[in-house]
Amino acid sequence: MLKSLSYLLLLLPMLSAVAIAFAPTKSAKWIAAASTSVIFAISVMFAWAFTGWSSGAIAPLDAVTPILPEFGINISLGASSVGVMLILLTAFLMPLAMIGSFTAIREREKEYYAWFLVLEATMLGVFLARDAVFFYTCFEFSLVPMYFLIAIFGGAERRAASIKFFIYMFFGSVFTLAGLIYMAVQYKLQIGNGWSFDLDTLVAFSSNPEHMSKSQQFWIFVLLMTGFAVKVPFFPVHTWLPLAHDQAPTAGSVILAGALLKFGTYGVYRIALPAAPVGAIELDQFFAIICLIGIVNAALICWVQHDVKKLIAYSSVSHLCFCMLGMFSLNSVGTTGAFMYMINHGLSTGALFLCIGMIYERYHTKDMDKLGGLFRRMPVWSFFMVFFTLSSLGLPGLNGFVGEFLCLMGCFTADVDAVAGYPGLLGPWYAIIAVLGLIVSAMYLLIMLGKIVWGPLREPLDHAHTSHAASALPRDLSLREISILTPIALVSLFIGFYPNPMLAPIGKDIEESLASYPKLVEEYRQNGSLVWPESAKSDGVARTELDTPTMAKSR
Amino acid sequence: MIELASLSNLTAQALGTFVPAILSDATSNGIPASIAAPELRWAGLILLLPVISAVLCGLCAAMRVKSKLPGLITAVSLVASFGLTLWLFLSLSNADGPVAARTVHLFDWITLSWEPTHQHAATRWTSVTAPFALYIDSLTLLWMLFVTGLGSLIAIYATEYMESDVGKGYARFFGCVSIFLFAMGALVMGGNLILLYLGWEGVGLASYLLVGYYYTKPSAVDAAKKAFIMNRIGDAGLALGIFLIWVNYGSLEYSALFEAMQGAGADGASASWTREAIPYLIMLGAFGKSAQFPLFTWLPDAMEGPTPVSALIHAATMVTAGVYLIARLYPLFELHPHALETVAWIGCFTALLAATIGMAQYDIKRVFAYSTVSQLGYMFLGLGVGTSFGAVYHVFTHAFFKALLFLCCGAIMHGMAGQLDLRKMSGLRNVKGFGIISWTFLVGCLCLAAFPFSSGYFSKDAIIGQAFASDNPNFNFLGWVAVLTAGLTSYYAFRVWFRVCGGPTKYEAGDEVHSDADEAHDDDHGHGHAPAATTHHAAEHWHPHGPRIAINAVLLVICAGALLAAVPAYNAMSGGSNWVQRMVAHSSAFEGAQLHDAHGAEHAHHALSFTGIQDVHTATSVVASVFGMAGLLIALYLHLLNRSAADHLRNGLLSNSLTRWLPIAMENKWYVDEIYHWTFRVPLWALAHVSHFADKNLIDGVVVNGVARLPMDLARLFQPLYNGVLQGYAATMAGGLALILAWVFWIWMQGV
Amino acid sequence: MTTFASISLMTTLASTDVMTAKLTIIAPEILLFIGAVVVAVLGLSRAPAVRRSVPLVTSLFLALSIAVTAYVYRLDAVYAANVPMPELGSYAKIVIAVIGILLVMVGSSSVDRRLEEAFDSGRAAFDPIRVMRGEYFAFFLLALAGAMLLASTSDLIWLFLALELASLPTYVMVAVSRGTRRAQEAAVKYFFLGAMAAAVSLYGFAMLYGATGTLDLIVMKAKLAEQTAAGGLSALAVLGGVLAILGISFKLAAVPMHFYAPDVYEGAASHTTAFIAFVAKIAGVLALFSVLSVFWTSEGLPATLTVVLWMVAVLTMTLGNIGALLQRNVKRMMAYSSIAHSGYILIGLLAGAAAGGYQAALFYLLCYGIMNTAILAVLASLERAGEEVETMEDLAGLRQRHPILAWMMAASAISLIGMPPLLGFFAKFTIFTAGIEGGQTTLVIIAAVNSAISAYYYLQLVTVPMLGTPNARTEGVHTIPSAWPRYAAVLCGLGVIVLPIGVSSLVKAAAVVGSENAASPTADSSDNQLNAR
Amino acid sequence: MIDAIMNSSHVLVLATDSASDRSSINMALLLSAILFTCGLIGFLSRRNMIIMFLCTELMFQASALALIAFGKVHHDVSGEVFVIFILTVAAAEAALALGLIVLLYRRRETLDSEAWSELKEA
Repeated sequence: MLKSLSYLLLLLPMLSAVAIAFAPTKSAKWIAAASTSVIFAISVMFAWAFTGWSSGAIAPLDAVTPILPEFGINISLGASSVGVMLILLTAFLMPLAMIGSFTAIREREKEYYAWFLVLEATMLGVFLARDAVFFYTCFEFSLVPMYFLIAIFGGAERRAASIKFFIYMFFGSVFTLAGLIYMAVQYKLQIGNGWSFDLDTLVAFSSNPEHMSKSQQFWIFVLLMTGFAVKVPFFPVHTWLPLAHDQAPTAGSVILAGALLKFGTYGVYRIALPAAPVGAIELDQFFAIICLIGIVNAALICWVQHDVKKLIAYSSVSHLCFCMLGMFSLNSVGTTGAFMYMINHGLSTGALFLCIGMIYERYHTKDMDKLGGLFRRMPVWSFFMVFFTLSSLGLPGLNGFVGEFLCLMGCFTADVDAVAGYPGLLGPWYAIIAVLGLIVSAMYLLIMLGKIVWGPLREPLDHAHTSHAASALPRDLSLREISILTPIALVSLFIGFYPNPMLAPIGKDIEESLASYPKLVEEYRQNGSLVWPESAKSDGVARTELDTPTMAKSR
Repeated sequence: MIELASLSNLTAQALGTFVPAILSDATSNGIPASIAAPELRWAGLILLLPVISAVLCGLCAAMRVKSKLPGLITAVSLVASFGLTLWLFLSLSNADGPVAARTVHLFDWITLSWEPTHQHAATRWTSVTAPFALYIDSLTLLWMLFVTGLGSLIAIYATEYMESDVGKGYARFFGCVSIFLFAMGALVMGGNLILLYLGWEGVGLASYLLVGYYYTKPSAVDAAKKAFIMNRIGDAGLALGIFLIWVNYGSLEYSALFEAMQGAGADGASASWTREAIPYLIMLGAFGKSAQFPLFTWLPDAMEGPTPVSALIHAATMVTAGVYLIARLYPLFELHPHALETVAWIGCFTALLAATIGMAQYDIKRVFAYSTVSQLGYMFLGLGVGTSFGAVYHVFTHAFFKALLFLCCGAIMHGMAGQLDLRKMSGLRNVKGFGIISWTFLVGCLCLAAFPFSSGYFSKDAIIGQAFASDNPNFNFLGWVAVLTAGLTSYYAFRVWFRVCGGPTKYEAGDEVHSDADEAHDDDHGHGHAPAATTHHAAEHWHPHGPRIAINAVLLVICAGALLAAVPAYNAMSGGSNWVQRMVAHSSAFEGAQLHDAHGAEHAHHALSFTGIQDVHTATSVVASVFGMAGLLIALYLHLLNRSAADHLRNGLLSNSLTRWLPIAMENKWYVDEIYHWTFRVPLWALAHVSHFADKNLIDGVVVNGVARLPMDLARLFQPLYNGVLQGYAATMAGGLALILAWVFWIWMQGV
Repeated sequence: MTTFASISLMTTLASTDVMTAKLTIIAPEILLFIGAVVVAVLGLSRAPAVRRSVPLVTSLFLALSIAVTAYVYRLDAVYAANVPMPELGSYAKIVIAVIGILLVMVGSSSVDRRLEEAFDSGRAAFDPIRVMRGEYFAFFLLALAGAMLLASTSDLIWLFLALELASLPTYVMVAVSRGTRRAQEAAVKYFFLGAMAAAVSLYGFAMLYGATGTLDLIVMKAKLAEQTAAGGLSALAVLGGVLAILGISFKLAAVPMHFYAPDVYEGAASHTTAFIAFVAKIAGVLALFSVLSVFWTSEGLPATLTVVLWMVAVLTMTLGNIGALLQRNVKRMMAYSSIAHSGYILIGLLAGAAAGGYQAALFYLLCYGIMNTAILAVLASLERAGEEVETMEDLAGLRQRHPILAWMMAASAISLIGMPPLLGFFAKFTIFTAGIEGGQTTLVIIAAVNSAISAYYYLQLVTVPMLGTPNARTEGVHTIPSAWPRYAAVLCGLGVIVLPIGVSSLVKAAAVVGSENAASPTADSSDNQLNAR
Repeated sequence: MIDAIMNSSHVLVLATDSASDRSSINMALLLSAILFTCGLIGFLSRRNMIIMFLCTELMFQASALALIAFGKVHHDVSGEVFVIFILTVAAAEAALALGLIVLLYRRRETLDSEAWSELKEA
């Protein structure tokens, strides 16, 4: 059951993409909407049937299709509760994004919807993958549909944006590939049992002090993180995001923020942290500081943005750094918060992009200086905009709060709860700086609201002339648009008031996948370093060091 | 509606006289353990009703209902909510058994627990739980009674006040009011700090939405933004405080928390900064919400909202949340006497500062806004000097009289087309329809000015008296400041009343008559209700109109409430006990050991001993009354008998180079906004631009694009080598060959 | 010493058997030789139909050679031939022939097209002196035969001759591929620089001979191993090795012997560019297999050679990729891309056979052949005003008029980037895996960075045809009458997309230079070598 | 550098052969190196394509000479066999070269290699 559902999750989008390619243009959007809805239904069934909720362990779905058995590469699927949640998120956002594009996309429709379905397949693949290469394949191939979506359907600078997006991402992820291969090669050389690219096997192997020395772990972590950091995106490597978001079509931004960015955070959680605990612990503070800079820097930048879409894009940077800060506090609270943040950021930022897209369809501008006081014109739209803005700034009672609060709390309490059950790193000072981001985020989001929702009515001067395209659209939101935003709002509210059904299974998952941390963290906190064999095995098993160039020892 | 109003009226009376059985004679030291009371689950309806009302209002807005239905829904549900609160109060009062708080678990909200990973782990820290649970003790009940009671009354008032917006912002207004009531309920009744935080931010949201209700006015939008952001600063402190509380006490639920705190008080050993910082961070939150220095500037601006909102949120209820917070966490503050002293200083300073500003304002709503800040300062002073009873009593009385004052202001505004300038109105008591307003207004002013034997008189006295009773000389000093401030309060309150209601009848219409002409399509705009026909020659056709039944009735009821709020004090004077004091004494806000010390000192010696009056409270009342009467008389002279003298005084001060700064600074609110602007906002704004510039040009431009360009530039570097000349290629190849050979040779030599 | 003696004894005693076996395993090449003669003759026929059949006949011979290879490599003769890497041919020869068929399709109608049209329309009378299609395809087959011969090299003479056989025809092919001056210039550069490189490698061979006193690769390997064991390789051997490698790297277009590549690739007609890109590369790689395998000992490659190859690999991939960034001419870009891919392949060579490096390199060559042919086949199937289409500007908005070609180009370009799950990813994946297993992690990371750089220019091949807007210049772009290049493009493009499904068997098939082979280190020795570091 | 290589081959020759042959073989090897270098230098410095081609021939012959010399060292004939093949290949190359050169000369009427530098980096 679970197995066939998981295959269906991967195949249905691909098949629908093919169907769209061969179907008449008019039916493209209907096929897309229908199939993404069906996929969502399947994902719900999948979650329903999923057996790993209570155990927290990764439930293998026994679906192994060998691809390159010589290298132990299979399409093997499995899911943990975190993965299933992200699958649900992705599958939930997709039909909304599709339906949201009905009026916005009027040219090359087939390509548009087909690429989106391909994108969905890759996204679901990432969250279902249990094989490192399959994971990487989906992780990487998602660039292609996104590239086309930006490059064909994007804004004025779409070409540059798409290329930058692609190369930036690709540049990062090749390091991740190198890291994954390195782990697999070490596995082969040390275990002598042939190849394996099974993620769990590799993770268990490389986190074992008998197999990986300190410096190896360190470098594995660096390699893996390079790709994930770009995807997250962390502070100095975030500059692709505003450009890509700014230029992407609305649905592209929704999916980019909603699901694609989660590849990075999910990758860190699923692979980087469990595989290289030593690297993670030693680099923890570095990454935390990077996160802090990211939070504050991006928040400040939001403040001076004129383009509302760029503003939301930068706020994404700030928010995801927040999320990663929670994760890098390495304790239960912070990591749970980080996960909640992933989901909630997907919902609220996705919804905000949808809202902005609706405005853009009507006014053909995203410039906050040209728009203002839209409450008078579009009260329903304004309601949703305000709602999701509040959710984005972490108002308790809405979804954003739970993640944000737990992230902050995890970070803050990390150095104190060593006396408790689940020691973590970081500490109050990190949280205090992060709180500044919280304040500034209220500032820029409310300024944004103050400019476009409230205040005296301001519409673009040439609106009357350019509105012929928008003439099909009502002044305020159409029923279709309302029906896109309402589910997200309801889910936001539900999560805001009843996050427990998510928290419980996640807690288990986190304990399972970060099982090696509490002990190591505590040790690190006590000694300032880790007792870890510098050279793990000295009994004649080959080891290639990452940190010494080949040349130096070639003699 | 009248029935509802009279019901609440009745209740207000009941409050004064009724002595709940369980609250009567307990003198237990410390907070009794709470009792889980699943049978009280229906109390959740108190929170649910406003939510339902908010949803229904939202539906009304969505369906573009063009009637007063939303107002009606809200009023009914709020009154029902009040009724439930009352019922809760009564049912708890009649119950037998020990005096204890009740906890009612509604549903799990945030539950996070993990297996301790090593055996040293203490059990308390292995979970973060914040159920959606109620914590009901007498403090909760006290607060909820006036929150829901005043909420209902003001909702009724607003059904009439907001009628010009029917079909436009009407549903939005009442929806937001409902949200506010829900959030305030969660804040007060919530059983843990995260739920309190939910309410805390929730009331901030409601405040944001309501202050910005007239969203087409940029000033309203700015004020709303400012309110939310300043509150957010406080909230951030509160959040950090909550984390620290968890860190130190391992729980966020009050019941567990108070237990842990009492333990901590007993050992009192650890004094790490994490513990010391808690009260200061909590204070930050309280000061943000309750508009204390340095986070007070948002409150006067928040008067941009509709007046019922000012009355409800920005005078009576929301702004007292800070007092509630500190009162609720009083056991914590008692562990940190220095923190309490800080509270006292800041409260007192704010009281004085705001009073001086209030003296110089011309906008009557602003005067009372500053007055609110000032009175809140009193409450914090009360908390700080150790009389949580005084503080809470002042909250209680202040809720009534300040709501009354604002509602009067609102009624005047409503009738005078938005006129709020006290220089442009005079003698309204004689204008037809403004009688009730004027006289209830007077009652409000009397209470505010702590006129002897008014409710404000007793509550303020409780605070100042405690300051004088204290052994701490600093507190005595603060007491003198408070007394001085009481005089100022009396002055500015009567300045308004004498100007607006006293003197010859003379008025001008407010700007809202004209504003319709200015913005022809401004369909959502409008304080008060300028008729649609006033687009031309508006001012000529305009007449002030008095309020109708709903407003007048509510004014009368609240006026009665303001007067009756003194009843508990009379009861105390006549040998009984003060009902409020008992309510406080049986809650977590009970002043523990500290107060007892002070009481011990009371009869021996106090700072007002020179008056020859033994009882410090009597002495205080005498002294404060003297100051208060002085203020009143000055106001009488300057603003009723000889109004030109006020201008002479002002001009006199202005012409003297030594004193000219004083009126200027006071009229400009001591430039606090400007100081903030230049010390925080501008540098931050500059930093934001620097960040933006750096991000765009340095990180993206130089580093990222530079890295991206590097290969290109390298390629250009090598480009001349591909010059198309055969020999050139051959030479380069041979050169490369030679270089490699040389290198190989070098390596080989090294190796051999 | 005794092993060496016994081996040389065995070779002399069994020499007749060995000779038969050798002739057996070069049966495919012999077939191609025959084919070359046949084709050359057919090309001179007066009948246009016969002349037109030349590409078909060429393909038939190639197909036959595939069958023959498949047959021959199941015989015991393979092991009796005393070839260092006996099974290598089974994969290499088939790959060469398969890609060869695709290349024939690409070039089938291009050579002499104008001339044939003139004959058909009667504007010119048939003149056997002027027709060149026959020669072209004869040379085509000869060069392929040379490349195939490199897969069964057993001594330096064979190696040298096979290299020359793979090279010399290509010089002519470049010259005659199209009638422009640029083609002739390309041929001149190619020839002269090729001659110089050949001289360099020949000198290297001489040094190797001097150092070991034998030309037989197996014996030479034993001798060198003896030297190593006795305290280190002689300078002569190292010098010879370095020179041989650098000379051969001309074929690979590896730094510093790569300078000809951009000019030659640009100057030659597209189909010939595709040809030299693939054939020269596989020839060079096969030759390097032979030379390097001689040097492999239980300790791996000698340090000096490792360093040289390491540097060459890094420079090759880097200079190749950055060079391509500036190009607007697609063929020139593909030249730089070819240089870069040589760099990646060198990782496999450095990693060694035991770590799967040779296997990876062979698989890489197959993938590269398909992807590269796809791009150039698209170019070859287009023309503008009788000229070849070769700049980016010509390709702008190709999708709108020739969607399939544009899609194929895009797919191949994305595959060249190394995007999973397309073919190029698996090529890179195997190389990277082998590289890391062979202890070349740093090199792999450099390669990874390089493949990110390469994304920029490959994306142009996606962006411009798929998303560009057609302009006045592209109005004139249309397909050439012959559909074969288009078929080739589609075949290659589909291969890029579809072959990953069967990638397992392709990779497995490439495992022909395994650890059981005498000429390459065993798994144990590889481990020891790694351990020794 | 050449010196160093000669020295090292010196060691090798010493080990394998008698002292009398040593100098003549070394001389042959030296000559081969000089020939190769001359060929290379000529190839780089001359522009006439025929001369350039002859220079590559010189390099080929240098290798051939080295092969013969080494054959002498090792008392092995395979070096000489190789030389015969080299000569054949050289002849084939010569034919090709002349053909190409004639083709080019017809186009441009010059044998200057620099005349053919149309293809280059833009």
